[in-house]
Amino acid sequence: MDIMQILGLVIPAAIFAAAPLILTALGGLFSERAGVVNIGLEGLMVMGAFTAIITTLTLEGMGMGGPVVILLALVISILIGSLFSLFHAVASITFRADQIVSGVALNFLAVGLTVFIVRLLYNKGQTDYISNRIYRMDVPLLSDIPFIGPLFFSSAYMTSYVAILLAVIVYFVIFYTPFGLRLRSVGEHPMAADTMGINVNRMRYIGVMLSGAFAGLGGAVFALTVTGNFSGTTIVGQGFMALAALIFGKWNPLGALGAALFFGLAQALSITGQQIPLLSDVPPVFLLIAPYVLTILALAGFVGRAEGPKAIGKPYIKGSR
Amino acid sequence: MSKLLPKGRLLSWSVPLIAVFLGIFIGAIIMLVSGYNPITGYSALVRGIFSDTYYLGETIRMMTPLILAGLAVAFAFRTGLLNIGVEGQLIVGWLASVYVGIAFDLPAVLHLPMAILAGALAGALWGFIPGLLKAKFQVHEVIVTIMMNYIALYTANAIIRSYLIVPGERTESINQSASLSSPFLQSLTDFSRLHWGFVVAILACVIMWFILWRTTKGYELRAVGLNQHASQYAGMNVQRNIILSMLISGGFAGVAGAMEGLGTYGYMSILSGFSGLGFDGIAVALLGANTAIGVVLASFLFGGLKIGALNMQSQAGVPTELVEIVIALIIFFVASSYIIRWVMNRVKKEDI
Amino acid sequence: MSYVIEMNNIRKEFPGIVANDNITLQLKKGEIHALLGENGAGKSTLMNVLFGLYQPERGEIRVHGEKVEITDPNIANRLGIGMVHQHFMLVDKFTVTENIVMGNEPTKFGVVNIKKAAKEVKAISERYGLSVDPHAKIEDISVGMQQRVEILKTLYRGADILIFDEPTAVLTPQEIQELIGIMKTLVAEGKSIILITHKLKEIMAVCDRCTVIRRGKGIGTVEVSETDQDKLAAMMVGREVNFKVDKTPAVPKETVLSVTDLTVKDSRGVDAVKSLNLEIKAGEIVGLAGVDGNGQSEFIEAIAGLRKADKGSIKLNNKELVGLRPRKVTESGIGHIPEDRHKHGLVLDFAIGENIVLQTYYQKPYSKNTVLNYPEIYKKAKELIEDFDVRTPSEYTPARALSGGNQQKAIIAREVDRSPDFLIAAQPTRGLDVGAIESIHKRLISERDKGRGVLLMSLELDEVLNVSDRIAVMYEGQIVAIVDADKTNEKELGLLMAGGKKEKAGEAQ
Amino acid sequence: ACGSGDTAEETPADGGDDSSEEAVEAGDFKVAMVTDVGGIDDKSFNQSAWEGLSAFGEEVGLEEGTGYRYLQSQTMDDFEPNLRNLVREDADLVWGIGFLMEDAIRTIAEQVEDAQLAIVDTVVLDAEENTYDNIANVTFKEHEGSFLVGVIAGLQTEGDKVGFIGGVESGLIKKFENGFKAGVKAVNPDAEILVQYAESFNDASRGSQIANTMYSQGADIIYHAAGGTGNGLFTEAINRARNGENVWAIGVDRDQHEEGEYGDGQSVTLTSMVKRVDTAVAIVSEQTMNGDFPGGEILEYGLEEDAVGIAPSTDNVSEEALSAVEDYKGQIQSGDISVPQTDDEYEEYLNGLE
Ligand SMILES: Nc1ncnc2c1ncn2[C@@H]1O[C@H](COP(=O)(O)OP(=O)(O)OP(=O)(O)O)[C@@H](O)[C@H]1O
Ligand SMILES: Nc1ncnc2c1ncn2[C@@H]1O[C@H](COP(=O)(O)OP(=O)(O)OP(=O)(O)O)[C@@H](O)[C@H]1O
Ligand SMILES: [Mg+2]
Ligand SMILES: [Mg+2]
Repeated sequence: MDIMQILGLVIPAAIFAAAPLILTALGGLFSERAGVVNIGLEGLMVMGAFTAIITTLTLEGMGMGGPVVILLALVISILIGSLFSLFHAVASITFRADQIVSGVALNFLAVGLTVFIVRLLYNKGQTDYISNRIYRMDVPLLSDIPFIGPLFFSSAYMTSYVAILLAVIVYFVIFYTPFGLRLRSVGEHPMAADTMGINVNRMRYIGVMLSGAFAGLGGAVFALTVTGNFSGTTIVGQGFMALAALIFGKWNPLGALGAALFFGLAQALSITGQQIPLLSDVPPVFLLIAPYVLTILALAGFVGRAEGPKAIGKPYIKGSR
Repeated sequence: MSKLLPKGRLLSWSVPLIAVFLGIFIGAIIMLVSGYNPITGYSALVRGIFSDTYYLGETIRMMTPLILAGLAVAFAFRTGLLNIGVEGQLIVGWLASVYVGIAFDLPAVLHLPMAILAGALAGALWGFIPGLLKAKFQVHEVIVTIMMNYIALYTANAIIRSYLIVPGERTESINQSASLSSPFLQSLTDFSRLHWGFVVAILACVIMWFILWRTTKGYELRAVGLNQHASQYAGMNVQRNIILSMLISGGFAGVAGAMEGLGTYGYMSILSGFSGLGFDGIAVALLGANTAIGVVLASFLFGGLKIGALNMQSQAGVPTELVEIVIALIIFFVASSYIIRWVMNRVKKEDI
Repeated sequence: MSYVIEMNNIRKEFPGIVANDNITLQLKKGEIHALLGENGAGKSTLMNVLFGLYQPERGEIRVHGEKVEITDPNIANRLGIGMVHQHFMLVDKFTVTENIVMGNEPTKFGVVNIKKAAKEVKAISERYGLSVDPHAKIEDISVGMQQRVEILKTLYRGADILIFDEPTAVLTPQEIQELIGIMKTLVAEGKSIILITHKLKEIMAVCDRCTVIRRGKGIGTVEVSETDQDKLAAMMVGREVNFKVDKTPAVPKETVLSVTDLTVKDSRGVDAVKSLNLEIKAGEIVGLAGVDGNGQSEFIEAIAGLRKADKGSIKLNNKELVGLRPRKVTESGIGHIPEDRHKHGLVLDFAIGENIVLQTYYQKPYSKNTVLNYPEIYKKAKELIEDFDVRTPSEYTPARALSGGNQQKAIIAREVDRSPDFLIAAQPTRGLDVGAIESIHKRLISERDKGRGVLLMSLELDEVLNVSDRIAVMYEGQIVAIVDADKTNEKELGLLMAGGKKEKAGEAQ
Repeated sequence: ACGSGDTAEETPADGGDDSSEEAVEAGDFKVAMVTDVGGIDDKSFNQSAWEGLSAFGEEVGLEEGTGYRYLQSQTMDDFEPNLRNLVREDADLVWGIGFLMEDAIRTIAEQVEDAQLAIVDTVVLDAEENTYDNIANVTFKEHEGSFLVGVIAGLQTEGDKVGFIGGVESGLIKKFENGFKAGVKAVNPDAEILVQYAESFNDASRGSQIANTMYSQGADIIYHAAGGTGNGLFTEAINRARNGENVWAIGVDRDQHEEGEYGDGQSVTLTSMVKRVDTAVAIVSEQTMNGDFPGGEILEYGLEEDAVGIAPSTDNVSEEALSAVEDYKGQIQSGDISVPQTDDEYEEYLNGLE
């Protein structure tokens, strides 16, 4: 394999693998910027993947097909994701639960509930395969650019670009709009926000529900592009990787984007690497653990301290300090 | 004020009980809605925990690693660290203890402690790395521990595959001298896999309690967890305490792995994924309010429900996932105890 | 008589305590109205009720004669009520402008119009003489500047009734003067102000009337022109208070602490202490005066071993401290009442007892072979609580539950009890009421009389003048003058602190 | 053949002296299985086993839930309690599905001597390397089936390059790999075979990336023995096929035609290596009901029993390949070809080819 071919394999794969992580990390960002730790991203992704597959299967059962099915599946996953995140929101905001505990509970609930429902619906522990998936395609025009075109724009998943675009949009929303300013203020100093007439708990609800929406989308994208069906093991650890990307990216949308792409790239390299002649003699285990070791090294070497929003993890109780 | 104390105590006990009740109650509604008979389901579940010494034995067996994983999370938590890496620490602890169990041939009095210690050391090493990075470079322990989990999983598999494999995709069985399993306990519980590990787990609880609440080191660890600046001001070495905390936490997790390796299984298989014990450990610790006693009780709840679920599946046909839902709900309600207290206070006020 | 604000018979309870019990406060248009009371008397609570952060159990609030329900700060804002809180309500990572417009942002195409906002901020700040840099980040500006931002926040929202909760506790004397000027401008513009402060002098200087509360109960409202400091203090505490600290002249002995050529960097890496020299003898209190930010904090942290010294030496009884870890410094015989009691002084979630042994827990009799001896710890705590009059339900109570004054007393008890040869007291009375201040000052002097060296760092010139025997003035990282406390005055000190002539300092010495 | 439900024949035990080894009236016969973590719908051997058990149960008129049933395991930890629950309920035959249950089955076999146990995919041995009298060991000659799909791949590859994706590397999966490689080499000695293990049975994302790399290097047919990870292979193949590329996937365990479907009834599934766990389960269950519990035996099901082989969907397989498959099937059955299972045997096999 020449270098171009390796890049041609690795880069699209990195972007592809990063997409669900980017989306989910962005979700986590909304919640954590508002001051609510979200360890439940994993569970929210499960919910998204579940919803996307169930919706697609149901619509297919009704004889529908084509892009509209996929679009509907994505939209419904977003809705269900944000609805389901209310579990975390109610517990950690209104009921003042420990946010980590409630996130952990959400993860348990998501896996239990989805598989339970799948059993009820289909009388088995995993669904059938969907026939309407998200497929790769060439981006018109851009894919014709020499060198860059084949690497970044040909036979790519649309969802990857949507994810990247969303990261930029979220960056803009967080740092330039009144909503973003208020969201951040609530995560930094809720009492200050309160005295400025910002409804702290409402902002936090919005933050958590957005995290549900985005993580739901992330899970849906994963299911619709990669697995094509749903079972209890469809989402294993991706939510935690997204959380890591969020922290790695220092709670900045573009940072999270970069971190997710970094994970994707390391992952893709480690997989493809086993077939690169130069690396094929390296024991596979070294390539397998490389992405994780690289991440740790990157953190220790360059990234270092990551400081989250100041008021993160604490329920806001009016009048206390 | 002192008159109020017993009432306060009552309140603090009744809140988790109410939480458990609510979780079970909603579980019943879910069963009802989905066409199962909750009474049949739950009675099968309860029978699956208590009706037989076998089930009790299995429940205690299940509790053993849960307690240790829970202690690991709780211990780190007390120092202000979230150890998501219990899973990985448990895996390396499992491997190390099994290795010592296989590789040496010593009298049991030496061999067994050595094997457990090997597990503890391996887990401690795995906890040391995130601790060190946190202390020296302020790297967030959550990311590092997540990464260390994967490294542990793949490395352990590779080591087993390269050096320890026997047919059956696992390591050899450990020598009897390093084994925790006990024909006596098995015969007592009708061939459950109950092993002496539960003694280790209870001992670990006492150790955790003792370290944290009775020693100067524990005092330091708690101080650092609550206020790093004040701890530094008071002459404590904050960095060293962070590392130590992760070291001890990882040690507990490693012993949890040793319980699987030396007790339940007597070997280690190639793992096709995480055991889940590490994540259960987070829930157990938080449910148990990061106290030793709490962890034991939460482990009993978890272990019991999980073992009982098997019987619920086999006798009432209710999918075991229901138990996962119930567990999630219980965690939810325990975490939301504020609202339960609030309602109780409301009710009390109206009584007056 | 029309009042802009009437709070009638307000009652506010917290679990187990009545913070406000039937309190009445009436504010006239254009007046500066003082609200006075001991720590924990219920002042902040009353103001939080007015600002809509708390809901009173009983009582009514009238604004411009109309009965209103202020259920949240938004309503207070709409009614023209603004509050500058005791603990600043600022987001450190935001800019001045962002903090001011937050919640009420001007927008353009859905985006925050920062340019326009900054312009508005600038306009208001010029109008009231509150100069700030609209684009500076809060974490980068001084406390005085931060307070201006707080005031601007209320003005930006068009408040004409302003509540200041202990605004001067965190300010330097210069900043206090500026603030007083600002307040006067504000009332001249037709605004009305409620001012909470523990400093009677300030009340005498700027206020028209004063309402006093004690333990949650209203004691009365007086015209400031018809009263004096002693009367106010008596009203507040319920007994006579002695302001002038009783002390005999110092009997200095051998040198305990000698600092030579000390250079220390601040957290940004700039030299904050530059080749500083100072000697302190046993049996004397040396006041460290200076405008905030001239290296006093870094100097003290360097002595305590919390900050690395770049150069020079610090000797305690001829033993070098530079390079020692904080633990060794403490063990060498340094006591340190830290500037920030919440950050450094206490582990707030630890019991008082556990806080009492924060530095000594590993020593006998509090522990033996690394095992803690709780009975001994709590016995000690009980003893100190009695000795130092720390008001707490018990030694098992978490430090968090104590008022600031009592937290401070607990810290002082701990530091003094270790019998250090040298005691550093950094801002020991900040935010405390006169009763508490009195007792702390007495403590410091009695330590001196026991033959200890004391370094008292304070931004309050009164305190420095009253308590110290000698005063070292710090300016730009150096001790620019050392004067005898009884041979100098506020005016001279103010001059020196502003970088005044050294010759003059030389004369005073 | 099994007797029909109500009129179940009563065949007395033909020699077993063990009292439990007696024929049971069909209505009273109780058989049960414990699934691996995958559950009875894993589209793989658990499902297949359950299909076999259900078919058997229905045929002899057992009631589901009492006569024949299954318990699912959530984790490895559950194997033993699940198996034991069934043994304690006096099931006449208890199946452990999957080699992971080896140790659990062994433990129970040692403790409950009169239990009748059976395990799929492995042989349970005691310390002296002997089998247990109360365990029937059911294994398959996956290498033989894999050989046949290898033959198809070797004949139908256009670039003389094919791939194999394994789940977690193990002796069992090695049988698939080596059988496949041998089949390819048998018909196409020049062919290059790419092999990669994913280290996971449920990482579809990794599966698709591995497949992507292999296809990009010119492999046009990829065989997987990787469970859920294999999903990614189909995803990748479909993506490429839709783009007009001529790539294929070979399924495993069952007919995976459905997984490869796209567009109007086309499928990227070239063929699948089916492993008839169902057949084996039904056979052994029936034997046991009839009092012929094959305890202590090692039952190796292969081509002969039609327990391994290629899937019935053959639309995409060329005539030439189909006839070659028949040909090799004969050679294997007659013993002319000994299909390698391990890496060493494969080396030997290659040397033999030259
Ligand atoms: N959030 C709260 N919860 C419970 N009790 C409170 C709370 N806030 C105040 N209190 C109680 O109300 C009383 C009055 O407190 P407040 O803060 O109003 O005092 P203050 O007069 O402002 O004191 P200081 O001069 O120290 O600022 C205190 O004694 C305290 O016990
Ligand atoms: N969350 C709370 N719960 C209980 N009591 C509280 C709480 N917050 C404040 N208090 C009480 O309010 C009273 C006043 O507290 P406050 O912090 O205003 O005291 P202070 O002397 O002004 O200290 P500071 O130096 O911090 O201003 C204290 O008695 C404290 O017990
Ligand atoms: Mg106050
Ligand atoms: Mg105060």
